[in-house]
Amino acid sequence: MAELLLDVLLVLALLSTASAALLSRDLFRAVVLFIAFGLLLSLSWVRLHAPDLALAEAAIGAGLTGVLLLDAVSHFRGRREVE
Amino acid sequence: MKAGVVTVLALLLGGILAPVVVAVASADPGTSLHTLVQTRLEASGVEHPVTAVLLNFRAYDTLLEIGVLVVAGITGMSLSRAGARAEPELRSTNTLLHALARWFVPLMLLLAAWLLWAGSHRPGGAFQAGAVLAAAGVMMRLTGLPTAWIAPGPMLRLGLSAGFSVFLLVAAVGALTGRAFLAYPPLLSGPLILVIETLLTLSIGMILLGLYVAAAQRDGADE
Amino acid sequence: MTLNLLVAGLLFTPLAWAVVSLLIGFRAGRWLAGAGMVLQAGVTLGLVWTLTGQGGFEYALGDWQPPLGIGLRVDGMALTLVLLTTLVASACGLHAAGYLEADRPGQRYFWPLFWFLWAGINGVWLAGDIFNIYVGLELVTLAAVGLVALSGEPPALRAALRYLFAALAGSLAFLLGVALLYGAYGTLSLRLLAEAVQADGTGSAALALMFAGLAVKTALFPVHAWLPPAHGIAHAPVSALLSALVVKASAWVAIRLWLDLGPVLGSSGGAFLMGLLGTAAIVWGSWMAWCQTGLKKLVAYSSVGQVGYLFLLFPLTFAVSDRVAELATQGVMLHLISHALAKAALFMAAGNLIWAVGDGRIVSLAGAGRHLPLSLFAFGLAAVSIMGLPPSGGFTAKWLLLQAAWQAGQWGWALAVLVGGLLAALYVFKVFAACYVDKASGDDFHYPPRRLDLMPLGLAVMALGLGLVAGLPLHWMGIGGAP
Amino acid sequence: MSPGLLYALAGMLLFVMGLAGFALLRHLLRRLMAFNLVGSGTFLVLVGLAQRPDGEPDPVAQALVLTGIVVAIAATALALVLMRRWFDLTGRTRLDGEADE
Repeated sequence: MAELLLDVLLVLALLSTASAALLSRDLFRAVVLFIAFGLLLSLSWVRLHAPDLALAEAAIGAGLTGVLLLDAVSHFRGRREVE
Repeated sequence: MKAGVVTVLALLLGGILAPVVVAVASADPGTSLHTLVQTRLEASGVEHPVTAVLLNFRAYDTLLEIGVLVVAGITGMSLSRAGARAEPELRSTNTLLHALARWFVPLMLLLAAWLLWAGSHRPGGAFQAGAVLAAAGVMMRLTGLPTAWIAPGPMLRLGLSAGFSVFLLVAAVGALTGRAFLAYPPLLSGPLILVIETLLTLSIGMILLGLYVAAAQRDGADE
Repeated sequence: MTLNLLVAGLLFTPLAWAVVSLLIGFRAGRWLAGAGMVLQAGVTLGLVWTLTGQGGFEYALGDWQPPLGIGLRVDGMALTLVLLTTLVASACGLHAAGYLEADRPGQRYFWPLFWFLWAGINGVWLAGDIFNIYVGLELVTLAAVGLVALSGEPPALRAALRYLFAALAGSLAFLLGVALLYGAYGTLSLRLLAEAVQADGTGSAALALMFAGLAVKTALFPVHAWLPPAHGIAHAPVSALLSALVVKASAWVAIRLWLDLGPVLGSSGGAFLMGLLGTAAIVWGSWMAWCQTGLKKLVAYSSVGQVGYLFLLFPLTFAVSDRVAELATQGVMLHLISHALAKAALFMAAGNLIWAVGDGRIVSLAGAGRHLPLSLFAFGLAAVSIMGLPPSGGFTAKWLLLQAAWQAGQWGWALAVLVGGLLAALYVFKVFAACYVDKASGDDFHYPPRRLDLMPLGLAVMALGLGLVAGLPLHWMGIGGAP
Repeated sequence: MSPGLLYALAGMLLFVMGLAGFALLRHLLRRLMAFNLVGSGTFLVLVGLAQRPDGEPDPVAQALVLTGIVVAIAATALALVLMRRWFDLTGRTRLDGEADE
């Protein structure tokens, strides 16, 4: 029962960070939320008995993608966007 | 207007898919690949089932997938033209980061090696290790440690294709010795998989790092 | 033993050539490419020879039989497409060797991407495993995007990004379908799935998701908008590859899935919808082609229209007699082949014309009729097949489709085929009319190397002659897979 | 409800959400994130549905998703290179708003 509760909470956290990342007005904030989503997803893989995927998600999905995205945000911020 | 239409369509799609997902979850497929993997695990040369699937049973998928990575790396290189190499603005002057990097980079290299080694009998493997390698490279780059070897050039081209090439050669040797394409020699599959994984780790790390560097380069408008 | 070597050679050559040509430059890559094409041709012919001798077979990679391992389905249809690829990709490669400037900075990356694309396309033709299809399609997509972006100019980047986004969304829809099928039936092998599937909503929903994804990747109306910029902006030989082979790869996956799983999981409503979208594509693509002012954009929109014919397969093979289904399958496959030959020829001929007049607008072609008769001749021959006039392969394909529609009593599709031919004639004549306008002012033509005319001419002649020898490919395609 | 089904349903929702975001968002970086959400959702469905009610994990599904993750990072990194170059040359972070030519 406690396990199921944990799963439900994790799923809710996944969905809310994902929607927040999509809806956030601030790009930097969206990227940070996206990285948080990756970490939560990594936890979900642990819950699904998939430690390989948890490792890969943490390293690739959250870690590397996060660095790439953050780097891109600062790059886009560096110069004024032409609307 | 558009947002409304998309929302309605999304709800509709979700409404159709939800019962399908429930139905699939309750269905019982006659065959289970899981037991098949277990029974053949011994013949695969590794003890960890996921690694056995990735590098032996379904090695063709993995070969093509590394091809996808190499293609991404090639395109990244083709777009980062010569010129802007070591950009000062990329380096952070944060001293804390510097101090951290001195400890972190060797630690990450160790972690990558451990992940690679672990892959044969427990969770871990070339992809995770390669990603950690790339992250170590990103950190080196951010803190201004020497990273000239990652600039587009013969070294990078060789490095990013090395893992793929060795994988492909092993695959071809299988066919040349009378077995199928991608079949390992019976007794050598364990060591060969380890060799392939080691080179794949290096190549994956280099490709991911190379793409990061390629993205970070700029020219044209500034020059 | 020989079989192992042939299949291995087919898979190994393009991948190995991709890696080696990454290490050498563009110029050396040309010589290497020549050798690779010869090797690939030899292996292909060997496989076709085996096929006619002993029939098709399933090839277990790594000696692991499906469902544990990945099987390749080496049957008549797949091998005919491999042969088509060897022909068209070789022609495009040889054209590119002379067409692309060797000294531009990014050019050394052309050959590796070219060979990876070739490898991916062959992989998709032969794939017998639905997840392997996904990986193969991704390899094709990323290599194609890389080739579109090769020039690095803003319009190319824009087209490449649009293409990448559309293709990735399509792949993921496909992959979700794979996830549902794997969850429901516990296997990824297409052959085993065809035996296992039962008629229920689950399988149909999975199939619908996969078709939706494939429709995006094939640029079926109304999700075609990414195609014209990507095919219009790329270098001519690259455009030729994309239109002739890359969109066909995803279309082929749809065809194969439909032929295998459609009889159980399909529905007449779904089949009708696909046919309707195909018809809309024929009309809209051809009309938009006629509206274009740029030569390559016109040829690219023509692809949007021509792809539409492939989707007539769906209504003409569902719940009809075996004879009708056979005619329709033959017609669609023959159309796929003749369009690949003709469209590659059109793009390469268009590239030569643009090289000569120095810009890509159709009005600039004035006087080309006098100065570049050979390129224009190739363009015309290929256009005959596009319009579907005898004796071209396009004609025979349409004739088969008309017969199928007639015998099935589904008149609407026959009308679509006929209207498509008329509209094609309109946009083809638009080009010719522009070429034979006499130009008063001086002649500033830059003659492209003569040998560049050979590739489009060769393919155009093949497209034209295909109708006369259609029996041979149709015979090959009739040879089934595993006994 | 088994955990597998729970995560599969969550994955399905992520797929739909991401697709909607993909259709509505115009900023290139946001579209890329939406694409990654669609991918993550698909992976959850794949692994969640392959898990049997007894909780046994399926190594094949995990291997497929690992392949999928690597393909996704390749595509993401490539898209970032393309969009950063596009931004450098044009100063724009979205594609629409002008004709194709």
